[in-house]
This record gives sequence, structure tokens and C-alpha cells, in this order.
Amino acid sequence: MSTATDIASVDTVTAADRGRRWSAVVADFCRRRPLGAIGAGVVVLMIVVALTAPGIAPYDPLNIDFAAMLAPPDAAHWLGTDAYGRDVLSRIIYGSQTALIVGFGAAFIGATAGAVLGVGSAYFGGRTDLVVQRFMDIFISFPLIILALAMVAILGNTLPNLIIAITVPMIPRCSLVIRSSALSIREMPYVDAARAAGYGHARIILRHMLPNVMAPYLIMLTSFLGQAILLEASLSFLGLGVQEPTAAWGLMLRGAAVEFAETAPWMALFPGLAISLAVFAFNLFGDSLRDALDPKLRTG
Amino acid sequence: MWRYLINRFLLMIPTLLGVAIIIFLLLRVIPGDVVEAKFMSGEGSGVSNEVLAAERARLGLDKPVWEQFAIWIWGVARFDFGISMWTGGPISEEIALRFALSLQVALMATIVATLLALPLGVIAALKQDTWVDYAVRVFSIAGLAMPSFWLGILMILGFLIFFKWVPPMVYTPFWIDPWQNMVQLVWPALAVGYRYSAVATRMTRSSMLEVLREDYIRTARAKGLWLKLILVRHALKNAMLPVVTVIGLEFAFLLGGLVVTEQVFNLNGLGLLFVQAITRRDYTLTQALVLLVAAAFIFVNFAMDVMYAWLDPRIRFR
Amino acid sequence: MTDVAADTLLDVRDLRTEFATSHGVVRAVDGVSWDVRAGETVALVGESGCGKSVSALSIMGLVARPAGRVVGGEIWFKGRDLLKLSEDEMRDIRGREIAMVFQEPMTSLNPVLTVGRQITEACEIHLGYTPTQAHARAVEVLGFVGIPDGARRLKQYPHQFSGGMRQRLMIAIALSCRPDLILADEPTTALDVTIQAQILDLMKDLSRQFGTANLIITHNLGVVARYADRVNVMYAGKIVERGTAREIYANPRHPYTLGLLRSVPRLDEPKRARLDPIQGQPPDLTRLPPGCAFAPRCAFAIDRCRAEVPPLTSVGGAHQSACWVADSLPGVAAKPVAEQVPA
Amino acid sequence: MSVAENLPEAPPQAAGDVILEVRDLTKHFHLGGGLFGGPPAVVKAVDGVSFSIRRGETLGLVGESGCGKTTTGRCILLLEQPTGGQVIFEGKDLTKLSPAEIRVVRRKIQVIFQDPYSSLNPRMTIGQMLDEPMAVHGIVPERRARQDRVRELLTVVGLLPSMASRYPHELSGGQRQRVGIARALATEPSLIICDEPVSALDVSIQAQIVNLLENLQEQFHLTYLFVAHDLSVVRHISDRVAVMYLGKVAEITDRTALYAEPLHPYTQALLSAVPIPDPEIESHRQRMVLGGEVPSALNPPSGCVFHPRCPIAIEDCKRIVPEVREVRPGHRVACIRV
Amino acid sequence: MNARRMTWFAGILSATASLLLLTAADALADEKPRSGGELIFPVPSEPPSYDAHREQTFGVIHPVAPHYNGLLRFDPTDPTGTKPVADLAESWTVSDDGLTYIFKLRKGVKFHDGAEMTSADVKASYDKIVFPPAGVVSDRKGQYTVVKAIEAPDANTVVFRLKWPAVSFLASLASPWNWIYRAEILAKDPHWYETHINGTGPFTFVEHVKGSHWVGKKNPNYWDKGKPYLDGYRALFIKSSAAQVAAVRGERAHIQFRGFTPADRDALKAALGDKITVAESPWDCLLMVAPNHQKKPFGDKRVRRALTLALDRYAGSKALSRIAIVKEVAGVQVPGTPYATPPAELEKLAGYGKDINAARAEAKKLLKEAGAEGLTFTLSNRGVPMPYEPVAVWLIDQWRQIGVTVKQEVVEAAAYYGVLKKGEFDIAMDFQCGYTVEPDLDLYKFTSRSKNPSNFGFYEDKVLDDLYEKQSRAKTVDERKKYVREFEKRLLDEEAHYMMTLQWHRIIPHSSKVHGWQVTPSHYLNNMLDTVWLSDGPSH
Repeated sequence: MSTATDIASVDTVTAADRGRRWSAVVADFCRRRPLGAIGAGVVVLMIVVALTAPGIAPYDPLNIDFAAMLAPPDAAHWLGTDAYGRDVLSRIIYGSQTALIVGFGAAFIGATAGAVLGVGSAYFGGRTDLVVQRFMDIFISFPLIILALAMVAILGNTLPNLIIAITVPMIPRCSLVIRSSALSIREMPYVDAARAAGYGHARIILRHMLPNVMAPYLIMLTSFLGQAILLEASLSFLGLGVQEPTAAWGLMLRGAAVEFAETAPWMALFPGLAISLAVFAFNLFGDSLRDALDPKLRTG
Repeated sequence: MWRYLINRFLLMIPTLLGVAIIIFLLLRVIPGDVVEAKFMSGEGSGVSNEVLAAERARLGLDKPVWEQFAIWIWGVARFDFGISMWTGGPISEEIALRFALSLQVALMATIVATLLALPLGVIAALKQDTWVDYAVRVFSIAGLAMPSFWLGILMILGFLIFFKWVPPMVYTPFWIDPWQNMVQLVWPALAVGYRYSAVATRMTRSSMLEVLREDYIRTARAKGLWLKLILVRHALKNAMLPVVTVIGLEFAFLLGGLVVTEQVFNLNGLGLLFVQAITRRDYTLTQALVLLVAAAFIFVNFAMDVMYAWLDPRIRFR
Repeated sequence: MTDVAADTLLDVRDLRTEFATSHGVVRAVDGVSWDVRAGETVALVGESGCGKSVSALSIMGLVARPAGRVVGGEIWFKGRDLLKLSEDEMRDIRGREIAMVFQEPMTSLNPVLTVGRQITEACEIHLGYTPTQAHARAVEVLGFVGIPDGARRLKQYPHQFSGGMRQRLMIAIALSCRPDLILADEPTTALDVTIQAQILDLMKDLSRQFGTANLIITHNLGVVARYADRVNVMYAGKIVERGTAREIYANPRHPYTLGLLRSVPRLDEPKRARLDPIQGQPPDLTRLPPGCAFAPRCAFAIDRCRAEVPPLTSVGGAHQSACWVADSLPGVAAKPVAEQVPA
Repeated sequence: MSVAENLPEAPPQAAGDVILEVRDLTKHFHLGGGLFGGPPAVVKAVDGVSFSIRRGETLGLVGESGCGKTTTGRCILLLEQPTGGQVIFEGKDLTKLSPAEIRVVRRKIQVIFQDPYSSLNPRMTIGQMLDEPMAVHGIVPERRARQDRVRELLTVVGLLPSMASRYPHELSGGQRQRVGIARALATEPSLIICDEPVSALDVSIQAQIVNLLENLQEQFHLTYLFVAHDLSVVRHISDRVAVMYLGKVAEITDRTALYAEPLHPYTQALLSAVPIPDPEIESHRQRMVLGGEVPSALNPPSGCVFHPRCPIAIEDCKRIVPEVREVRPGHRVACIRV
Repeated sequence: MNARRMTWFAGILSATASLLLLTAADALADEKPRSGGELIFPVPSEPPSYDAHREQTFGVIHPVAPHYNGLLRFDPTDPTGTKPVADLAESWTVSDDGLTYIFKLRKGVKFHDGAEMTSADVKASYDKIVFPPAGVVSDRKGQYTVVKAIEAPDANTVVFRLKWPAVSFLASLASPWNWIYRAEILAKDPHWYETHINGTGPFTFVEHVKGSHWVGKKNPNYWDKGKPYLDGYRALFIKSSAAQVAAVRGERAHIQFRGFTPADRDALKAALGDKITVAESPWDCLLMVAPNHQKKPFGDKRVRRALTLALDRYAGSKALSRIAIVKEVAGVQVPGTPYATPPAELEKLAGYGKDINAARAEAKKLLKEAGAEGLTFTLSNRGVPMPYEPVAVWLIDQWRQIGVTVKQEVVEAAAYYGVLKKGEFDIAMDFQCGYTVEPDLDLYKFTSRSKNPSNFGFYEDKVLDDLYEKQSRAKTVDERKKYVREFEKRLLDEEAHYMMTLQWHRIIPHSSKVHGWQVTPSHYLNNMLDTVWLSDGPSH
């Protein structure tokens, strides 16, 4: 057979290529999407801060010191203290844990549940799709605040419940997006091939369709990350989020921070900046990720 | 097309019914009821259980849940939303002024968002990956990243400290005193509009980028058309379709979703009423509000479909 | 057809166009020269990625920026080097003097504008027509391309036309300003055989009628055989063979051309036991071999082919080939080199 | 020893028995409509198609886009549920099988798709893709043995065994199509539906794949239903050819007869439209260029669906739906003028 | 007037005189009141209905009270807000047995609709409160169980007959909730007043725009000639406290009658200087910690005592009063009011001592004895930020210092009483607030659970019940004081059934233009606005 020569000459992808693929992809992303790289950098920094909080925070975030109430930023308290004399910097550092847990928790659950529903709905189509979409319509048109209030009122104010409350409105949004790309993937010949090969529904959905909605999934995930952090802050601001004395950014913005906005602006300023920076970074990264992953927007 | 639109219109009914059922049940699952919220607020003496029971009976809360639902939904079907369990006033009266306010803020914010988003999004798309693009994206993402209540607090504080000025405290309908009305609402509209412009800017940019890569834009360029003409005539109308959707949906969200902003700017809008209604367990009012906001949302969705059909001849002539 | 052989309309000299990709720089068009004379039909033939479409876009100044750019060469059109013109001057040439027809009639028309709008706008801009004049012209060109009832159809939208009809519309748009040259990039690839025949016949007729020169870009050797006067065969960004259609088909002097002709089954030949494919895969433009780009797939390659790039040299009159062994190639009908029999 | 020797071959059967028979197959798609939408529009994508394929032969199915040839293939694969008619494969009517029985049948009927870029799951390696069907159907239950089989399959289709660890995007179009073929072979099918297997490939690659398909057919006694629009390729590979137009079979006969002496006016026009890569011949060729466009399947013409474009149509053609009848032995045509 | 009763009043008056209050009485006498102007004030809540008989929120009192009179009222110039004086009643007598109260009504008082006010109206209004007809809700029925009958023997006389003598009865009649409605209207529709206004008060109703504002204008026919001084008033419904402060600061409002935070006070004072006058008073509201006696180990009084011992109330007062609306360290009565425990005596109670280290050492010891070292529990708190949240944060920190780990669980406000009632908590924040400081009203809450459903400690204590009865029927002020003191010691020290945190502190920074208004310990009082005037007329 003559095919042997033909193969040898066309084996263009070398092992070395594959080895440096990851680092090359990262380097390429940084070069082509500087904004996204900055965002990713901040996100990584945030994760590091959250993980090493006990090591880097100068004070115990729960430590009340009435002697140091409302102290302005100085050498002892770089970012000042709050109304209970707690160190603002330490609370921001520990607050990143809450933000990341809520952010990643809600975004991951929301995007994943949305993806499974979206792909399932698209795959089965017909009546299943119609019913699932009606449910998504119902939930998407439900005012967010009511959902959050109801969840918190029914389930209580704990962190997991907060994550659930934030997740619920994300699911239909994600499912809509994922469904539309899953609809086109369902028409892909490789899904037909899987059906023709006699695979079960679960295998086709999980192995052949889900991995292929990774691009929209990741995009939704990163944008949900920012949204979840912001939502958590808003809910906390309304008193529906995590509760004192937990260190959380939204919580730090509420109550005394507003009352003392004029006389002790550091109390509201720094947590507000932390929220903005975190959400900003996640969005920046997510945006660039979308540009990079969405073939329609690709340059060159 | 008509069949399609009628179909979409009719699909609104099961969705709204679903919303109605869920909010109805949700409210009954939440601990506490309006009677408890009202008489056990702690500022008065203990109220006897008989009084509570009598009040519940008066409000019909002692009836089986399905019966309560049937009574309510029958009223809704006749556009009678009943009376507020908290104030005893007709729901329509409770909502009227707040709705006008929320609608106006939503409209103004949408205008702000659109005016910001379209030019910025188009410019960013045209100058993709240049500093202009980066600047627009940073500006818009900053809008997304800043909690709007935070922005609101900063704005109000800024006015206070630098201008010793506070916006009017009470909503004056536009037709009574346009100036007072604007002076009060323009700030929240700006704060919210900026935030929502971010969503629309991003959509405009990506939609524009997508359209600019379309074959027909290449065709238009090959015809030797002016860039401006290509943009306005060939690109914008196509790129607008998803943008219009996003703006429409955001508008619908704004109607009932401005809780925090309303709080910061002290606007007596639907969002605040929502929070009040549910924290007071004012079932009838909460139900009516949820239904109203959901209906607005669904209707805007439907209107978007109509708009799509109108903008896109492929649908119009189907 | 009058003899205007000396009347060169478009003269592309040593054109180079590059694209920056994440894998490196792609020399999509790598020092290509060819010309088109008034009224004739020239073909650019090659497989996907060989640079034929990019050549056309380079002429129009429509290479997608910032990734792609023309880095060298000259494009002489009616005494002017198009590469030296400003964007405004170029805009006056596009559509007015050189028009282009694209491959995908389904996506190349703007879905939200009426057909009339899309035909008339070029006339209004380039020829200064009033809307009324432009409308009259649009009805006229619709007639030329065989769409009756023009006045009514101008009010319709592209989706109300079938694929073949849309390609007629594209041609109508191209014709509307009476250009001297039409660049047709795979104008029939997306169409069915019977429609393909209609469109090609139409283009041929129009070219005769108005004396418009055509550049047809295609991968379909049959289409070239039927319609082109002269043929340029491209491989990996370079022209590997050129000549009149008859010369190329009767006596191909490049192994690639030869391979292409041999590998397609033909309706006019008895069925062969097996086809004679070109071995290997199309080249990766980011990592071309040092010598002749075709050498790795070439059955006739010698050592020199792998070291030195062969220049395009004459193999008889205007017939040119870029091959070190052009003279020793067998004919089309010759016995295939490697008979494929299953093991 | 050939690498392919370990592959089980098709059971030795007398060539010529009918492996697949399609009887009066119809497939209608309903557009629009919905919950409250009133009567939906019906597209008759496939409208009463009948043919049979004998074991070991290749039936070419040609026609222009929208003629129903692909849908016919998909109905046989049960990717679409036929609206009517029967698909009898090895004696069993596929339209009446239970889901469990369908699973078994799917092993025996495989498919090769047109677009080598979208027919491979981009998130799976070549090895996983070839391994999966064998694991699911329990053809090779042992994991290590399956890996050996994957390597064999790759060799059979002319790829390097090492490519098992690659992802599709690392391969060229021709290589991907080879993977597609290997995947079809993995379940040891007896019938393969080739849905335009070469039309998305570069000219220089098409011939490689056509040759490969022919070699494999001989090696494993495969039966092909070769769906394509390229008449030259169909002529090369098919034993018999069916021409479809607007959901119906216009003409069906063996290859030689069809190309030498096409009877249906549509077949004649189709053949005449194909350009021959020889300017000499082209300049003398008489061509029959059809006017008009293919009508919409939503609203097909009355009588003979081809009559509006037919050069020899008469009044009767507008009324009479022509039957597919045997005009000569083995040569069936749906035209009242023949 | 009966001699014994006179003693009573003397006692109260002498107590009043000895008050130590932060703000001296406004310069009512210094300047002559000026007429005119519209008083603008934000109201943080909106009236649910207009009928105060059935409502509980100051959201009704603040905008609606100026339309009405009661039979009695609390003296608007009294900083303690404990002195009942005449309103529609001109004078009254009490029988010797203390069972019959006879009120003579003013003549010539007219409702806003022009109808003459008579004893029938007073009787009908009180009948509605005390003996509500079917379908009418009266929250305060329980407060008037002592009333046997209400009679109107003639147009100007109203007689209340009691079942037993009650020393607090006059204070009950001075309740700011008991507006006098027109009998004829009530007879036709007992719900009419829920949605309409028709009173005898100093201001008439102009409009209520839901979600926006309430406007009243001067009643030209008001019976108290010369009053009111204001041309009218405008109540703005503003929920956000920041916006309320901004309104005062931007001089878009004169005063907010409920109270601002210390931060707001300081900011206003800093920004407006002399234009702002700050009125402060202890507030008759108190956050208490209720340990659930049914849950282990809170049934053990050593644990409860340890928890109250851990609280450094004086340091807490100093710190929290800077950031929250709490300040005074108090027992069961607002400091400065007649029955309040003097500070020196208060210090003897557990957790009120000045030596916090000793107290904490004792607390740790008690915990150890009770086997509750390293105690961990959840503090259930009501979802109202101010002052619940700072107090909870403080409590958690205080308890941490005796080795007790506390997690806060915040329950949304409306669901909170469900949690309390069902006893689904370890330790809960509880709350009491009254319109006047009066032991009968204030102490009832702490009586046994079986008598009193709002006892959220879930305990039975016959001794306390007995002491409550005794103080209520005490014949002299001193006797009553003695019982109140005993009650307090048993409740807070011996048994530590409940733990008091800090007394609320009412801060009213208002425009210096506002005169004639006296801050009191209750935000339900002094809202008739008849005595209020603006120093330089209409300003907005």
C-alpha cells in the first residue's frame, strides 16, 4: 500500500508542539488580549490573597477594638478601622474569601445547571424543549429581588443559601445561551454520528454535546463570577446577604459605612474599590475570553 | 409572520400563569404572614391570638390555599388585583404612582444607556484592539463593575459636599412640574443608565464586530461605498438586532429591579415597594407586583420579537 | 471578439500579501505576477488556501486588516498602481471600474436592505445618478442578468430569491456601474450543477456583450476549461503554471497541474480501476519546505526540488511552468505512476 | 501478513442478495405551527422513494441540493423517523423496531459525513472516538485489545497509529475524513451510508478518499449507499445510480446505462451541465441548460414535479404524477414521455 | 379632685422635677410663637391604614396625629412624656375606690366636617378600642381589660367604670393611639376611618399621595384658640435614612421625629452648625436578650447569669453610642423617669457592676460550675440593621471574652416573630418599645409565659407575676417603686431571665427654626404639632 509514505510526510504536528501548547496559548493570550491578561492577573492575585488570608492579614478580622474605632488610615491600620475598630484591610483580605466562595460557588452551580438544562433541552427538543423553555421563561421573568428575598426568608441567611439565591436567576440565563449553541451542536454531524453509532442519550449529552459548549459555558461562567460578587454585595447591602461579624465586602459597605461616609470615608471607599476591582477583573477577563473563544469575533 | 407572532403572544399566557402559581405558593411557604408582620412588629403590646385569627379570617387567609388561589386568579383574569392586605387600599392605587416613577426612570436610563452604548460600541468595534477599543471597554466594564448603589452614594455625597445640594425628596410627575421631575430623576437615570450602557455597549461592539465580518459588508466595500454609508446603511441595521434585544430586556429588568438604587436615591418606585410588600407579607400586593413585572418582562420580550420581525425582513416575510 | 491582446487592463507584478496568525506569518500570496487584458476571461485555479482569493482581495484593497496586508509588488490598472492610491481614490475604483462577485450568494447580500437599494447605491455614488436614474439602471441590469419583472423585484429582499437568483443579483450589482473588470471569486461553487451552468453562461454572454474582462477564481477544472481564455494555476501562494486553457489541459507542464487533471474522474472517459490522486496533504503555509512547495507531494521530485525554488519559466511561447523537471513530465493520459491495488 | 487480517470480515454470502430495500419511503417536515399555530406547512423532503441495494454493491444517489437524497440516507440511519414507507435491512423493517433492536441494527449500518470538520467531535481524541463505539457495543470488551483495534483501524484507513492521541483540529481535512471512515468501520458494519464524503475536500484529496473507499469495500465486502451531487465521482464509484429530484426518484439504473443513455430529461440536463476539464471537448459540446430554479419543496408543482423546467413537457405532465416504471430491464424511469 | 389622687400627682411631679435629661425644655417661654409656615418632615414609614386604633407604627402617628385629639394627652412640654393632661377632656374626677373615672368634655369642639363633638363620640371611639364589634380589630383591647363599662350620661360627660383599681389608667387614656372619631360615622361603617380622615385636631387633611407625601393644613376652627401656629405641614415618606438625613441637611425638611444616628447627628452638626439644634433623650425602647429557658443550657440560671455578667455595659455605652442609637445603661425603666432605678443602685445588679474583670471572672466560674465551658450557640437576631446589628456585634464580642462562641443568625423581620413564638432559637434578641414609661406597660412582658404569650424566655415565675400584680395595685409611689425594684432584681439579677443591653437613645437634630416641640422618650408622643412653630416663616 502506498499510504505509508503519504502519512509520514504529512505528520506536521510534532510532539514538541504539543508540549509547549499550554504556555504558548497563555503567552499568545497575553500578547493579543492585554486587557484580558490584566484581568486574569488580578483574579489570580485575588485567589492568592484569599488562600493566604490568615498569613497576610495584619489583624484578626473579627477583632473588635473600641479604642481604635473609626481610626483613619495610618501605620497601624493601613486602610483605617471600621465602626467597631476592626481593621479594614484585614476585613477586605478576608472578605475576598467570601467573595470568591460566593462568586465561584454561584457561578459554577448556575452555569453548570444552566448548561445541563440548556443542552438537555436542545438535545431532546420538541415537547421537552417547550416545557423546559416555559420554565426558564417563568424564572427569568421573575423579579430577582423577590427570588432572593424569598430564598433568604425561607432558607435563612447562611452562605450556602445565599449562593443558591444568587444561582437561581442565573440558571435560566445560562440555559438560554447554552441552549442556542447546543441547538447548533445538535445539528453537527458528529452528534448524528454518535446517534448513528447507537449511543444512549446520556452519553451523547455528556460526552458529545456538553464538552462542545465549553466556550459559551466559560464565557457565562466568568461573567457570572463578576455578577455573583456584585449581587452578593447588593444583597448584603439590603441586609439579605451574609451577616455580621463575617468579613464580606458588601456587608462592609452597608450601615455604618454609609452613615460615616463623610467623616470616615475609608470605611466605604476601600471595600467598594475591592468589589469594583474584582468584578472589573472578572469581566475584563471574561470579555477577552469571549473574544478569544468566539470564532465569529476572532481577528486574523 | 402573523402566525408566529400570535403563537408567541399566546405563549405568554402559560408563562404568566406559571409565574402566578409560583409566587402564590412561594409567599405561602415563606414563614410569617401579613397579620403577624403587622401586629407583632414589637412596638405595641402583645396582641392576642384571637385578634390575629380574626384578622386572618377577614383577609381570607383561613381559607384553603387552592381556594385563595382560585379567588385571586379569577380576579386577575378580570384585571381586578384586589386590595392590599397591608393598607386595605386598592392595589392599582398602591402601584400607580410608583409605576409611573419606575417607568420613567427605566425609560430615561434606557435612553442614557442607548445614547452611550451605540456610539461607543460602534467606535470600539471599528477600532478593535486599539487604545480606543481598550478605553471604551474599560469605561464600560467599569460601569458593570461598580455597584450602582455605590455610585449612587458617591453621587449624592458629591452633591452634598461640593454643592450643598440634595435632589428633591418627593416625586413630582413630569406633567405637573417637568423641571422638578427631571432634577430628581436625572441622577438615578444617569447612575443606572451608565451601568446598563455597559451591557449594551458590549453587545453593540460584539454585534458590530460580527456584522463587520459578514460577507455583505465586504460586498458593500467592494462596491466602493463610503465608510459612513457602509456603517449606517449596511452594518448598523443588522448589528442593531441583538442590541435592541438587550436594551429591551434591560429595560424590563429596570422596571422592577432598581431596588438598591431606589433606596439610595430615595425613589418610591416599584423596587422599593417590592421589598416593602414582601417584608410585610402583603400577599396581594406582592403577587400583583410580581405579575406586573413579569408581564412587563414577557411583554417586552414579545415586543422585541415584533421589533425583530419589523427590522428583519427575513422574519417579516415569513 | 476583437484582438486586444496587447491591451493589458490589469497587470499584477510580484504581489505579496501576508497574514499574521497565532502560528506565524502566512505568505498567502508570495510574489505573484499575472495580467488580464481587456475583454478576456482569465482563470486563477488552485485548491483552498493557495492564495487565489487573497490575490483578488489584494487588488480590491479589501484584505482584512490588521491581520492581513499587502507587503510588496505593484498592481497596475489603467496606468495607475492601485497599491499607491489613497483609500478615497481606491473607493472610486471599487465597484466603478473593478467589480467583484463573491462565492456565497446567500451571505454576500445584505439581508435587511431591499435588492433595489443594494443595486442602486453604487450607481448613485459612482455615476452620480439620481434615485430615478439609478432605479431605471437597476431594472435594466436585472434584465441583463435574466431577472424579469425588475421593477417589482427591486422592492424585495434577498431572502426572497433563490441561490442562483442571488448570484444573478450579485452579478447585476457588479455590472451596474459598467466596470472594465469583474473579479469573480468562486462564483458558482455554492450552486447546483444546473444553476452553475446557467450562471457561467450568463457571465460569458455578458462579458461578450459589454466587453468586460473577467477574472474567474475557481478550483473546478471543468469550469476553467469551459470558460477561461488563459489560466494561472496557483499552489501555496505562487503561480506554478500558466498558459492558455488549451495548452494547460492538453499539455500540462507542472506536476501539480498534471496531478489535478489526473485525479478527477471524468464523464468523457471510461471508468478507471482507481483514480490517480496527488499524494499527501495540502501544505501548511506557516511551515513551507525550503524548495518547491509541491516537492513533498510530487512523484517527480528530484533533490534540487527540495532545495531550490523553481522560477516560472517558459516551456513554449506564453506557456510557463515553475518546475525543474517540466520538460520530462509525462502527458495527461499517461499511465499513472503508482497503481493503487489493495494489499 | 496484512494488518487488516485481524479484522473480522463480512460473512461469506452469495453476492447479490438484497441487503437493503427502501419501499415507498416518505419523510415530511412540519414547519411553523406549534402550540396554537394552526395548520403547519409541510415539506415533502422525501416522497415515495423506493430502491434496493444488493450486498457488496454501491448505489449512487445523485441530485441537486434539496432533492431529498440526504434525508433518504438519514431515514435509513434512523436519524430521522420516516413519515411513511418501509426500510428493510437484512429482512427487518427498521421503522418498526424497538429502541433495543435499533441499537443492534445501528452497529450494522454506519455513516460517513460530508464535512470532515464538523463530523468529528472536537473535544475527543481520535483514539477515543474510535474506541467508543467498540466499547459501547461490546464489540471488543477488553480495553487493551480495543487500543490495538484502534491502531489497526487507523492503519487500515492510511493513518499512523500514533495519531490516536491527536485531536481533530490537529489533522488536515483529508486525514479527518479518513478518521470518519475508520469510525464507521469500527462497528464492523455491512452497510455504510456515504453522505457526500468527498465534496468538501480539495480536489487533490478527493481521489485519495475515493480510492480508499473502493479499497475498503473490496477488503471488507461493504455495501455503500453513496449520496453525492458530483456526477463524475458517482459515476466512478457506483454500480448503480438513482437520480432524485424534489423528493422523488427520477431515474434508477446501472451506471453504464445511465451515463451512456440517460432517459429522463432531468438526468440528461444534469449530465450535460457538468463541465468536462478539457477545453477542446467543452468547445464542441452541445449543452442543455435548464431554465429556472428548483421549485420549493414546500409548494411542489403538480403532476410531474419536473415539468416546469422540462424541455419536453406536455400538458399531461402538469396533471399526471409519473410512476417509476421499468422501461428497459433494470432501467426504471419516472417520465411519461419515455 | 380626690385627695388620694392628688398625692399621686404630687409624687409624679416631684419625680419629674428631679429628672436628669440631656436636653432642657425648649425655649417655649422665651419667645413668642410666630404663626405661619409649613413644617416639612420625613417619615421613615408610611401609614398602612389611617386608623390608629388598629395600627402599630409611628408611620400612622407622625403624619396623621395632627388631625385628631384624644381624651387625654401627655403634657407636650414634659421631657419625660409621663404626665397625662387634658385634651378633649376638660377635667376629671376619680372615685375613692379608684373604680370610676368621670370626665367633663370641652364644649364647642367641632369635627372637620363641622359636626359637634360630644360624649357619644368619645364613648363610640373607646367602645371601638375596648369592646370592638365583630370584624373590627383593636390591638389594644388587652390593655383595657380593666374597663368594665363606658358611659355617656350626658353630652359633656363620659364615665369609665373599672373592674379593679389601676394606677396606670390615666396614662392608658392618654395613649397617642386613642383618637376620638365621630360616633355617627363609626355606627355606619366601623372601617371608615381606615381610609378617611375626620377628626377634631389642629390640622385638616389635604392629600395623601401613596409612596410620596401627606399634607395637612391649619384647622381655622380649632378649639384651642390661637393654635396651631403652622399654616400646614407636609410629611414626606422617605424610607432611606440617608435620604432623610440628606433632606434635613439640604434644608428640604425641618425635622424627622423618629430619630437619627449619632453619625448623622455629627455630620449634620458639622455641615450646618447653628442652623441645627440637637434634641436628645433616652428612648423608651430597649433591646433585650432572651435566653430560651427550654433549651440547654439556658435553663440553668448560672449560665444566664454568666452571660449577663460578661457584658461591659458602661464601656459598651461609650463605644456604641458613637455608632448606634443606643446609649443609657438601664434596668427595666428609662433612666430619669419616675420609677427608674438610680445608677448607684443599678450597679449592684449582675452585669451592671463597674469592675468588668471581676464580673467576667465570676462569669467564667459560673460557666465552669454549670459545665458550660466553651459554650457555643446561635444568637437569633431581627433583620433590622439599626441598632440590632451593632448591638449583636457587641454582644458576640463581649461573650467571646468569657470563652463563649456565638454565631449570629439574622432572621428577616417579618419572619422573626414566628421564630420567637415557636421558640426555635438558643438566644434571641427581643425588643420592647412603649409610648410612655409606665411599669404596668413595661413589665407585663416579663411575666410568666402561661399568662403572657410575648414572654420569649419561655419561663414560669410566680414570684415575678406576684410582684407585677403588687406594683400595679400599689397605693403610693414609694410602695410601687419598691415592688418595681424587687421585680427588676429578680428579673435581671437573681434569675437573669432576660438580659438588658442598652437603652435606646433618641437623637433629633432638627432645623433651628423649629420651636415649640419637646423631645420625649417616645417617638409616638408630641406629634399633634399644635404647639410647634417656625421662627422665620415659610422657608421652602
